[in-house]
Amino acid sequence: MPEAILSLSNVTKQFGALRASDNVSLDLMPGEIHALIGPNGAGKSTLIKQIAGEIKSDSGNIRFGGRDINELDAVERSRMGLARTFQVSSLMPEFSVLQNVVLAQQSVSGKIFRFFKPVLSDASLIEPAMAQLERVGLADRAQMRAADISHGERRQLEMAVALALKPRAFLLDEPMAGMGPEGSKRLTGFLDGLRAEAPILLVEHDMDAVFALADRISVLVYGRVIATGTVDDIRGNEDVKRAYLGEEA
Amino acid sequence: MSALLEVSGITAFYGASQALFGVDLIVNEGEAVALMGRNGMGKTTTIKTICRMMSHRDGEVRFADTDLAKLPSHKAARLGIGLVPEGRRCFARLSVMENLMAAARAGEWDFDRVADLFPRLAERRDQKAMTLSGGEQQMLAIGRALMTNPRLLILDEATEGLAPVVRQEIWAAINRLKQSGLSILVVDKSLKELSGVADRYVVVEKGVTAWTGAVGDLTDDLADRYLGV
Amino acid sequence: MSMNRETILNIVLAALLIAVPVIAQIMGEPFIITLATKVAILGMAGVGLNIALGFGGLVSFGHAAFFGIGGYAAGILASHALNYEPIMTAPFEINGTTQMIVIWIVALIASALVALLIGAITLRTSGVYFIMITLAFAQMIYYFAISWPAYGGEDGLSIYVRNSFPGLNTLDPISFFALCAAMLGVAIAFSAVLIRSRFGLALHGARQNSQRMMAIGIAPFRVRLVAFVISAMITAWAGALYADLNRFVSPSMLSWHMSGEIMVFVILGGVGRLFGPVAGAALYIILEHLLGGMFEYWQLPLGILLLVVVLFARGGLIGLLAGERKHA
Amino acid sequence: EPVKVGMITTLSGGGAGLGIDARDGFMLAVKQANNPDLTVVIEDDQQKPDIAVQLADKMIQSEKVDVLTGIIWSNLAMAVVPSAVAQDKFYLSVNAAPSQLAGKGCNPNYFSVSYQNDNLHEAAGGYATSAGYEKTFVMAPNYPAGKDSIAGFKRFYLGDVSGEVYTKLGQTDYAAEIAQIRASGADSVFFFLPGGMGIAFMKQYAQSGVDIPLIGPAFSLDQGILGAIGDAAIGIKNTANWSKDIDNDTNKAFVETFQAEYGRLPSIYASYGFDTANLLLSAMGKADVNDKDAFRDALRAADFNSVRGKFIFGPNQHPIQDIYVREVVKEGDVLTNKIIGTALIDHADAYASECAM
Amino acid sequence: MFSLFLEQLLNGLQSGVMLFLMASGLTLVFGVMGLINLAHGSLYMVGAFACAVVAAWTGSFWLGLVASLMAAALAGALVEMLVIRRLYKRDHLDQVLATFALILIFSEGTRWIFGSFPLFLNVPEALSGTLTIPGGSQYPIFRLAIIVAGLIVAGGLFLLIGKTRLGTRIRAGEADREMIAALGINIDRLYTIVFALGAALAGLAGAFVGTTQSVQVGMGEPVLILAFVVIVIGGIGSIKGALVGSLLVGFTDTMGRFLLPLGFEAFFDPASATAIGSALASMLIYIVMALVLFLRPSGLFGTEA
Ligand SMILES: Nc1ncnc2c1ncn2[C@@H]1O[C@H](COP(=O)(O)OP(=O)(O)OP(=O)(O)O)[C@@H](O)[C@H]1O
Ligand SMILES: Nc1ncnc2c1ncn2[C@@H]1O[C@H](COP(=O)(O)OP(=O)(O)OP(=O)(O)O)[C@@H](O)[C@H]1O
Ligand SMILES: [Mg+2]
Ligand SMILES: [Mg+2]
Repeated sequence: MPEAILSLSNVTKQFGALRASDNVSLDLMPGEIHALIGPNGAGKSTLIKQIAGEIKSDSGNIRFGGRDINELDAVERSRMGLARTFQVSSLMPEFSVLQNVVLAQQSVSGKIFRFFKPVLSDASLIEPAMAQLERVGLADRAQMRAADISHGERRQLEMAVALALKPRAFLLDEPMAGMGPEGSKRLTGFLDGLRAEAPILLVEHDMDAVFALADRISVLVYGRVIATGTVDDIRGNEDVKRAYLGEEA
Repeated sequence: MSALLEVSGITAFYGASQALFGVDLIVNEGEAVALMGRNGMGKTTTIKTICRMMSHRDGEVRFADTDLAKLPSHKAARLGIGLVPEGRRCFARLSVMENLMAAARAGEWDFDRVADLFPRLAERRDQKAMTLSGGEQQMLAIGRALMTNPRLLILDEATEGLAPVVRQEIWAAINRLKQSGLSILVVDKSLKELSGVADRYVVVEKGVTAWTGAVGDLTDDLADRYLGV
Repeated sequence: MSMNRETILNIVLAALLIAVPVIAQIMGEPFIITLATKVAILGMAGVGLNIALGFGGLVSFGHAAFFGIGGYAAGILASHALNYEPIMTAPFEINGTTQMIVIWIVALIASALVALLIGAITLRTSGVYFIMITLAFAQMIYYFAISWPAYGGEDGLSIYVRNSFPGLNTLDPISFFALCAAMLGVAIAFSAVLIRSRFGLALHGARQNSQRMMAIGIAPFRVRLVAFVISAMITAWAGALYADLNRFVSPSMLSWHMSGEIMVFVILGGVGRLFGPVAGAALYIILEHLLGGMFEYWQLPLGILLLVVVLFARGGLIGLLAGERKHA
Repeated sequence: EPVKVGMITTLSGGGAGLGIDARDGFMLAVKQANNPDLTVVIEDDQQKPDIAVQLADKMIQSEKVDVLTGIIWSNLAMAVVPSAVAQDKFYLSVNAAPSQLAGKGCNPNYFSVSYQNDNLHEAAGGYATSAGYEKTFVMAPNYPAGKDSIAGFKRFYLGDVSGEVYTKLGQTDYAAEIAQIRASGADSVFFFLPGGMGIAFMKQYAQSGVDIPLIGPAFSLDQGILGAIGDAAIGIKNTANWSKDIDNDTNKAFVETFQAEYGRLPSIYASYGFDTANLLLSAMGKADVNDKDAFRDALRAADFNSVRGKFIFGPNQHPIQDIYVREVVKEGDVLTNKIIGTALIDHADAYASECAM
Repeated sequence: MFSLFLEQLLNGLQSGVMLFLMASGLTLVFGVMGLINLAHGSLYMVGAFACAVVAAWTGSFWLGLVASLMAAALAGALVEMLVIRRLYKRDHLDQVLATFALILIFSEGTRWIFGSFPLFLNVPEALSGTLTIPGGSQYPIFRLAIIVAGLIVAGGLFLLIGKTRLGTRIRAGEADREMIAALGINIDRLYTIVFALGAALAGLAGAFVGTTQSVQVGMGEPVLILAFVVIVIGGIGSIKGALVGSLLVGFTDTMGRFLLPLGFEAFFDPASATAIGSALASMLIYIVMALVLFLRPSGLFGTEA
C-alpha cells in the first residue's frame, strides 16, 4: 500500500468551550479524492485551516509528504505543496484576474525579492498563468478586476490560483459553492481529471458532486469523524442520513 | 392578483461597463419567483437594483405602487423589501443576537420565531458572527431579513454552502413563508429545489430577461440552453 | 503602444519642475529656485513614503523619524567636520565630513537600521494601530532629540555652509536644485521600476489580502518589512538634502507635523501614483507661499482648497487630471 | 537711501499672539515716522524653523532686504540668524536672543534690542535673593531655553534650590508638579513656562490652594495673556525690562497710541517691536544702509528714544539695562503689571566676555 | 511622602478621566464609524471657546457648559453632513487629508473671530476650593468633579453603545453600511447623530479642560495625539478600552513625571537625573503604547481586524 501524502492523527482544536475538531484522524492517498462532509459548523473548515497551518492545533499530529509539519506556519506549508481554496473567496480584489494567478505563479518560482525586472511582461509567468485561467474557463475575464467579476467567477478564480501553485495536494473548501448548475457540472468533470495531478481533500455540500467524485468519504459531526468509507457505505449509513444527508441519500 | 414588484426594462452600469441591458420581472402578491441564469448574467445586479444598492439608468422599478427610482436604500427596505444578500454579509463583530436586533422592526417576526425556525441560532446567540460556520452565517442572514418583517423576501443564493438537511429545512421554511402569504424572489442554483417552491421562473442572460414562464413550462431544452443543465 | 494620460501628465510635471527654476534663473528670481528645490526634496520624501503608504498600504505616521534621521546625519557629520571634533575617538577615530555622498550613505544606512527595528515591531500591527505605533516611535525619537543637549536639542543644529558634492557649487541655488532634482529623478525611477517588479506585485498583494498571500506561500510580513525599509531610506535621503537646503536641522524635522505634512503631499497628489507626492508637494508649497503673503488668515483658504480637492478629486491631483486608474 | 526690512514672525497657530504684538509695535513706530524710505515686508513663519529659513532666503534673495527682524523663538533665531548675518544682512532681534549669539557666536551685524535670553531669569534670581527667599522650587520645560532659564536664575540666586523639575514641552496639566511643589517645603517658586503652558500652570496653581509665592520672567504674565489667566495672576511677581508704567514721555505716548491704534494694551513684545523700529529709523537718519560700517556704527550708537528710558548696547550688541520687578494688579477691570522695584541695575549679560567683537 | 504619593495617584486618575472625555468621543467616531477624524481636536477647541465666550458673557459657567455641548454638536453635525458623509466609502487616507483641512479651517476661523490671544475661562464658583484628602493634602474640588463627570459619561456611553438598539445599529453600520441600509435603517441620519454625539463629548471635554488651561487656538492638537494614543492602547471602538487606556496613560504620565527623576537620582547626580528622568518621562506614554501594541497588536480590548 502506498504511503499517504497527508495524514492526520488525533488532531484537536478547541474554541473556548467548543471542540471544533476532536481527535480527528484521516489520510489522503495519492490519486484519490477524499471528501469531507458534515453538518454546518461541524468543523470542516477548521480542519482545513489546521492542515493549512492557519490555526495551530491544540494537539495531534499532521504529516505531509513524509514529514511532520506541526511546527510549520501557513507559508511554509504552502511552499511544501499544500494548496487550498477558501470557502469564502479570498482574493486580491484590486488585482486583475490574471495578476491574481501571476502572483501565485511567482511564488512557486520562488523569486519574490526581485526589484527590477518588470513582472507583467515576463512571459515565464504570464503564459502559465493564462493557461490556468484557460483551464477553469476564465480566460476571457483575465483583464477584469477580481472585485468586478461575479460571485461564481470568483470561485473559479480561487481554483485557478490553487492550480497555479502546482501543489502536491489540494485542500478545497466548497469549490462548488456559488457555481451555477452548469458550472458545477463542469467543475465536477474537471476535478475528476485533477486527481491524477494531485490528490484532493474535498469539503463540499453538493452531494451530486461528492457522490460522483469521491473515492472515500469521511463524515465529520461535532468535530468527530463518525464514519469513513466509500460512497455506498456512507449513503447507507443511518447516522449520516440523520445528521447530514436527510432525503439526499 | 396584483404586482407587488414590477421591474421593467432596466439597464444598469458598474462605472462605464454595462451589466444589465433590459431586465423585466414581476413578482405578484403572495407569489414566489425564481430568478435564474448562469454565473455572471446579472442576477445579483438585478437584485441590487431592486434594493437600491445601485441605481438603474433606463426602465422602472416599482414596489407596492411606488416608483423606487428616487428612494434611498433604507426607504425601499421600509416599504417591505427584505434582502438575504449574496455572500451573507452578516455584521462580523456583532453577536448573533445583535445581528438580529439591529434589523428588527415591529411585526410577527421576532427573535423567538427566528429561533424556532433556526434553533442553531438560538444556541449561538452570543457568538460573534465572524466565528460562525458558513451555514450558521447563512441562517443568520435569513433570520436577519425576516426580522425586518418584509412583504417581499429576496434570497440571493441563500442555500449556498448549507448541509443537505439544513437546505431541506430552509426550503421547507421558505415554503412555509410562502404559504403564510409572503412574496418571494429567489436566486438559487438548484433547479430541483427551486421547482418545489417557485411559481414562475425568470431567466436572465447577459443582462436581459431571456425567458419567463411557469415552472412547468421550462423544458429540458430550455434548461440546457439557458442554464447548461 | 500609446501613452496613457498619467504618463503624459507625469512628463509635463517633470518638465515643469525643471523649466520653472531655469526660467527663474534667467529672470533673476533665486527664491523661486529655492521653492522648487523644496518641492523636489519634500516630493522625494513623499516618494519614499509612497512606497510604504501607496504601494504597500502601510500608512506610516512616523516617516518624519526617517526624514529627521537623514537630516541629523547631515547635521551631525557636518558640524563635527566644521568644528574639527571627531565623532568618536575610541576604539578608532571617526571624523565628520562635509561630503554629501558620504553623508547620504550614512543617512541611508542609519535609516535602514532604524526602519528595520521599528518595522519589525510595528508591522505586527495593522490598520490604525500601525498608524499610531509608527507615530509613537517617531514621537520617542522626537522627544529624545528635543531633550538631548549634545546636538542643540530643541534649538537645532546649524551647518552654516552647504555640504559639498564633487564638481558642483552647491551654494549656487540652481546647481543645488539640479542635484536635488536628479536625486528625485532617481527615487522616482527606482519606485517606478520597483512597482512593476515581482516584488512590487507581491507588495500590492500583501496590501490587499495577507490571508491569501500566506496561502500561496509568500510571507507578507517580510515583503512589508523590506518595503518599509526601502521607503524609510528614500525619505531619509530626502531629509539629508533638506538639511542642506536649510543649512540647518532641528527636531521639527522629526515632529508629527512633518510626518503629517509628508503624508498630506502624498494624499493630495494621489496615493500610489508615481508623481503624486511631487504634485502634492508642489501644490501645497505654492499655495502656502502664495496665500501666506496675501492674507493674515491664509490657512483658512488653504484648508478650504484642500477640502475641495479631497471632496471632488478622487485619487488626488493626479487622479483628477489623469482620471481614475483601472487597476494596479 | 531706501531701506527694506524683512520681518519674519509668527502670525498663525498657537504662538501667533506674540508675533502679532511684535509686528504691531514695530509697525506703529514705522507709521509714526512716516518715512517713505522705509519699506517692510512681513511673512508668517508658522513657528517652524525650516519655514523661517526659507523665508529668510526669500527675503534675502528675492526681496533683497537690507535688514531682517521679527523672530520670536530662539530655535527659529538659531536657524535664521547665523546665515543671514553671514550674508552681510543686519539682524535686529525683537525678542529671541539665545546665548550662542551673545557669546562666541556674536556678530557685528546682529543686534538684540530686547535682551539676552537669560536676563529676565537672572533678574528673577536677583529678586528672589533680595526678597530673602531661601528655598526656591524651580521649574521649566525640558528644552534648551528652559535649561538656560534655570541656569540664569541660579546665577543670581543665593538661596537653596529645594526642587528642580523639567516639564514636557507643551504640557498642559501641572497637577503632578504642583503636588511636588506643595510637598517640597519651598518658600518660593520660580517658573518659566511661556505661552499656554504658563496660563495652564497658573490657573491650576491657583485652583490647588497652594499659596507659596510665584516668581517668573515677564513672559508668562504679559499683557497678552493676563486676561486668560484671570484673577489667579494677581500678586504674582515677574521680572521685565519694560512695563507700561515706566515713567517717560516716549513710553506714555507709546502706550496711548498703541491702545488707540489697536484697541488693546501693548505687551512687552510690542514694546520690543516699537524700540526696534525706532532704533532702525535712528540709524537710517544717520547713515546709508549700503555703507555697512557706517550703518552699523549708527545702530550701535542707539541714538533713539526708547520706551525703556535709557538704552545702550554692550560690547556684544546686547542691551545693558535695568530690569524691574513687576506685580500683577487689577486696574478697574483690566489686569496689568505695576513696577514695584528694580531687580538688577545696568545689567549686562553673562556671555559678553566670550564675544570676540 | 505617603500623602504626596496618594495625591499623585489621584492626579493620575484625574488626568486619565480627563483624557477619557476626549478619547471617548474619538473612539466612538473612529471605532464605530471607522472614520479617522483629525478634526476631533478642533471640536474640543470649539467647545472650550463656546464655553469661555458664553461664560464671560452671561457670567455663568453652567450656561457656558451647555453652550459648549451645543456648539460642538452643531459643528459636528454640520461637518458630518457637509464633508464627512462623502468620505465613508473612501480610503482612510482621504479622511486624513479632509480632516486635516478641517483643522486648518477651524483653527484659522476661530482665530479670525476671536483673535490670537487666549481667552479666559475659570472654574465655577460652586466647584472652586479644595478638599482635604486622606494624608492631609488639599485637593481641588473641581478635579474631583471631573472624575465624577468622566465616570458618568463612561457609564452612559457603555450602556448606549453596548446595550441599546441604537448602539447595535451603529456598530453594524461600521461593518457594512450598504447592508444596514438595505435592512431599512437610515444610516446617514444615524451617523450624523453619532458624529454629533462624539463632537459633543469633545466639546464637553474642551469646556472642562479649558477651565484649567489656556483656551487658545491650537489647544486641540496635543490632546488629539494623546487621545489617539489612548484609544489605540485600549483597542479601537471599545469604550471600555478607551477608559482603561485613558487611565493607563494618565497614571503612566503622572507617575512617570513624578517618579522617574527621583528614580534616576539613585544613579546620577540630581541635575542629570532630573534631565534624563524628564526626557524619559516625556517619551514614556509612547513607550507604553509601543509595548502594549507589541504584546497585543490590536490594543487591550480591541478585536482582531
Ligand atoms: N475563531 C473561532 N472562535 C470560536 N468558535 C469558532 C471559531 N471558528 C470556528 N468556530 C466554531 O467552530 C465550529 C466549526 O466551524 P467550521 O467553520 O469549521 O465549520 P464547517 O464545518 O466548515 O461548517 P460549514 O459547512 O457551515 O462551513 C462552528 O460552530 C464555529 O462557530
Ligand atoms: N462591482 C462590479 N464592477 C464591475 N462589474 C461587475 C461588478 N459586479 C459584477 N459585475 C459584472 O456584472 C455582471 C453581472 O454580475 P452579477 O453579479 O449580477 O452576476 P450573477 O448573475 O449574480 O452571477 P453569479 O451567479 O456568479 O453570482 C458580471 O459580468 C460581472 O462581471
Ligand atoms: Mg466551512
Ligand atoms: Mg450573484
